[in-house]
Amino acid sequence: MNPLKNAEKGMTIIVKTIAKFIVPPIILFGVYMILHGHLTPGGGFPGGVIMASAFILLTLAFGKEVASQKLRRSTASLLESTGALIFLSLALLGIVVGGWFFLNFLPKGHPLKILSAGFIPLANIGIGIKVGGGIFAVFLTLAIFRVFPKK
Amino acid sequence: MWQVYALAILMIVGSLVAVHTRYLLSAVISLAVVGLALCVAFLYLQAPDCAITQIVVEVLALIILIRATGVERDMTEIKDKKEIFAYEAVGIFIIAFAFFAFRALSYLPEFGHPVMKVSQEYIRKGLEQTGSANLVTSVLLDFRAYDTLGEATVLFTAILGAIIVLREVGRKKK
Amino acid sequence: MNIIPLFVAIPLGAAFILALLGKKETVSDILVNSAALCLAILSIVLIPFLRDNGVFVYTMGRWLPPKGINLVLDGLSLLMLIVINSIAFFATLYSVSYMKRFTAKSRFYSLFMLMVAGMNGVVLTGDFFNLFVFLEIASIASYALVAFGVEAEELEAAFKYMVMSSIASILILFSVGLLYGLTGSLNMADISEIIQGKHNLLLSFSLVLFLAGFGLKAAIIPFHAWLPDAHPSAPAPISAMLSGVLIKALGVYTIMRVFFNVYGMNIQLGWTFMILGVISMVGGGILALRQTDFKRLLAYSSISQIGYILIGLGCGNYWGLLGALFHLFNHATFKALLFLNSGAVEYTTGTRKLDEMGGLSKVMPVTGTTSTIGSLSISGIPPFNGFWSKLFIIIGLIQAGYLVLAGITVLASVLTLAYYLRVQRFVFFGKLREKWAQIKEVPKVMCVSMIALAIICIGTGILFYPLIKVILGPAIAVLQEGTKYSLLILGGMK
Amino acid sequence: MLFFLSFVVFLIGLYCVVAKKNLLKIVMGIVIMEYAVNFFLVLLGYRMGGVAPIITKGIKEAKFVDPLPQAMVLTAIVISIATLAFIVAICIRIYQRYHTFDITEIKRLKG
Repeated sequence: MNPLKNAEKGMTIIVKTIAKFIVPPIILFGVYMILHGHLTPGGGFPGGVIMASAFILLTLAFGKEVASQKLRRSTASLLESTGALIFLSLALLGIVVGGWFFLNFLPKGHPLKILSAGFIPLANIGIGIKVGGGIFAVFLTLAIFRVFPKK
Repeated sequence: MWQVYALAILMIVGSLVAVHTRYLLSAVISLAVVGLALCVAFLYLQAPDCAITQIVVEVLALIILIRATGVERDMTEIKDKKEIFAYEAVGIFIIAFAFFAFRALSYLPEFGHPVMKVSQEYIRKGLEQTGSANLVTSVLLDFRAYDTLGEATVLFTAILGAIIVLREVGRKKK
Repeated sequence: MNIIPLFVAIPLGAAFILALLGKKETVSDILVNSAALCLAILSIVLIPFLRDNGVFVYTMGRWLPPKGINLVLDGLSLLMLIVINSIAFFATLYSVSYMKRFTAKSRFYSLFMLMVAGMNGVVLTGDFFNLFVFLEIASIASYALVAFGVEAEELEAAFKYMVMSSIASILILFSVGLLYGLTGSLNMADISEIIQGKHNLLLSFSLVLFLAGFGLKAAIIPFHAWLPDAHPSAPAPISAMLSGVLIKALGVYTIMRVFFNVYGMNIQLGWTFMILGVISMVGGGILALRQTDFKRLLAYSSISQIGYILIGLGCGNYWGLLGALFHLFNHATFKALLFLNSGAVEYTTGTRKLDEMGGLSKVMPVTGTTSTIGSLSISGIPPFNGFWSKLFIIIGLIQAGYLVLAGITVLASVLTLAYYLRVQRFVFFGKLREKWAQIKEVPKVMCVSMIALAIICIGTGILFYPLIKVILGPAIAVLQEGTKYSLLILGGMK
Repeated sequence: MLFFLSFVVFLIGLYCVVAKKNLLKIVMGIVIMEYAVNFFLVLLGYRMGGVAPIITKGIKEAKFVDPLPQAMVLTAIVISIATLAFIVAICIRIYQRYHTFDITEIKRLKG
């Protein structure tokens, strides 16, 4: 009934096999969504959550130990801070380059191409890293926490 | 636009069920129904960005809430203790509030004809000035990028807060 | 003029870097204190700048309002910035020693910096939605800080605070949505220009929602239920920040900005403020009188003092506004000081119960003296700063002809004196108990920040005239301009 | 009328927060209120016969719906999930301390 109850050992072989196949496409889709944020619906936030949900799927299917080997909580937190710093430093670079906070200082490029819209794709990448790391970190924290500690 | 009306009714029904059902897990599932109805409504209202984010967040919220209900072993609802005056006071207050709101909301511009004082500018010049084909992204990450910095910070704060609240010991022993 | 966004960028950067650093306590002590000092100095540096240049509008990413987000630096924002950043500096200094008792110190600092960033963002912004976003940053950081000790009471208080404050945030967002639907803009100045002279039910509805939302954040009495639980539960430097600064930045400042500068004040609103103010002032005072817990008493007293500020605002004439803003400044200093004192007492004795203490000023001379100064200031004894601000409020009320209210204000001041005398008698004077004979004064850094705040209390009490001239004057001008605000902002842009 | 329907959802959430005695029900009430506000904001931006504000190769001059409320809603959704994650963390911790979600039994603090 509750998938997190048997989070220690993971789920059945069927779930594990399907998860194995489905996780790479999910991550790929997340990356696509982040990179095309300025052209199609989506962007850094949903892309980041999709990537995090791939790892959440791994955690649910294989148990905490296996997933934690792939991406530890400290690493996830580190990613989160890094992403946030990327975004903040983009804003501060605006001051350095053009004299205004959050100035879109990069060339705009050709519309409707992937390399366009100045710093928007970079900002999307920063947000994506931040959100992905953060959401996975908070999920692991919630999942690992023992309500009834073993005595 | 009948679909949006139907979805709005579905949201009302779903949230009523979520409020009144006795089982916590059913309440969580009804809440998810409300969220999904909202997501579909966003699609009909031509807001695909919001719809994507909503569905992604909905899944996440469901996982988090099921985790929370999972700690309750029998998952049954705690019986509400009757406090007769409190309920009636709340009811009267909410009905009065609804009446006031109903009158007030009729002063809004008619549905489907927004004022769009600022947004005209975004639509006309957004692509040219920011280079982003997705105008929502151009608003989110260029015109109002400062908001998005705030948004990212809110998420950061909440996650840090959750990690802090769930740490094993708060105070060092003397 | 790129200093202005730094008020948000520095604390945010510090918070992110702290989260990267992890467990190195000494490094994070130095980093946070230098960031806080830097902010405090920057806010002082802005005083001559504002005097020379007048109101300054900073546009984010060079998008002119109403298209982009703008930050506004005027007298009121500057007053708030000075209060927030100086109190924050003293609180971080105090935390260096105090927070050694807790685990995860660098995360504490990170949240602290996020809270400061949120408050700075709120007082600087000129955009409604941005106001909401930064309000949420500051609020969420404060929920986490209230629950920082993760004991049962602290969690419960944090939950209560969080539920009420989340409702407030949602009400505010709804109201912002209503205004957007009506005007098609999110910029405060722009909205103010559009809604001038219009009166319809929708505007009053959004006004009611704003009043409820910001009133919840400011803990005015009917909306106060969370405050007496949340403020005492937090660690002492956080209590000082919450009571001294947060309720003012998120509640009182936003009320001033929205009602004075966007909607425009009128008689009914003035009366609403005065009635809410009287209820909070008297109610908070009476409830404070019966408390036996040191920090709970201080928390109720905060509700009471917020009442004074509201009465001054509602009164609306020069003296009233001067008294209100001066009292806001003063309350930030002496309430922060008193909460730091209570933290010092808790640090050494381990209890907050008034009747278990006694005679502590013999063993803790610095804490004893500074808390006496704080208590005398808050009760309005001359020549301390609290006296002048209460006097100005009363002068304002008499000048406007509200003699009954002036009488109630004087009585409430006596009430304040009564419960602070109780604190002094129970905690610091009287006979020293056996079990407290061995305790020592708190570490030096904690003493330094308490002494500094006490000096501010005395200093502004004696030298109140230059303070009014330099800092409060421009802030009062902002409130008196009322809805001319929009012309100033939008006119400066063209 | 649609505006009012979204407001009804809001009121249901408010009722849930005020009247229910279960911590998780209160949390759900807050979530419902947030949904309602998001719905309201997107409704505000809709234009009759409009299309999503995304420029593609074919469409140059189309009748786009208002992009600003959509950007606001995106921000609001993120804020709501952040709030939810944090409040659930507090709830779990409270459950660990008190072994119940019943708010009438969790009353160590007075007033």
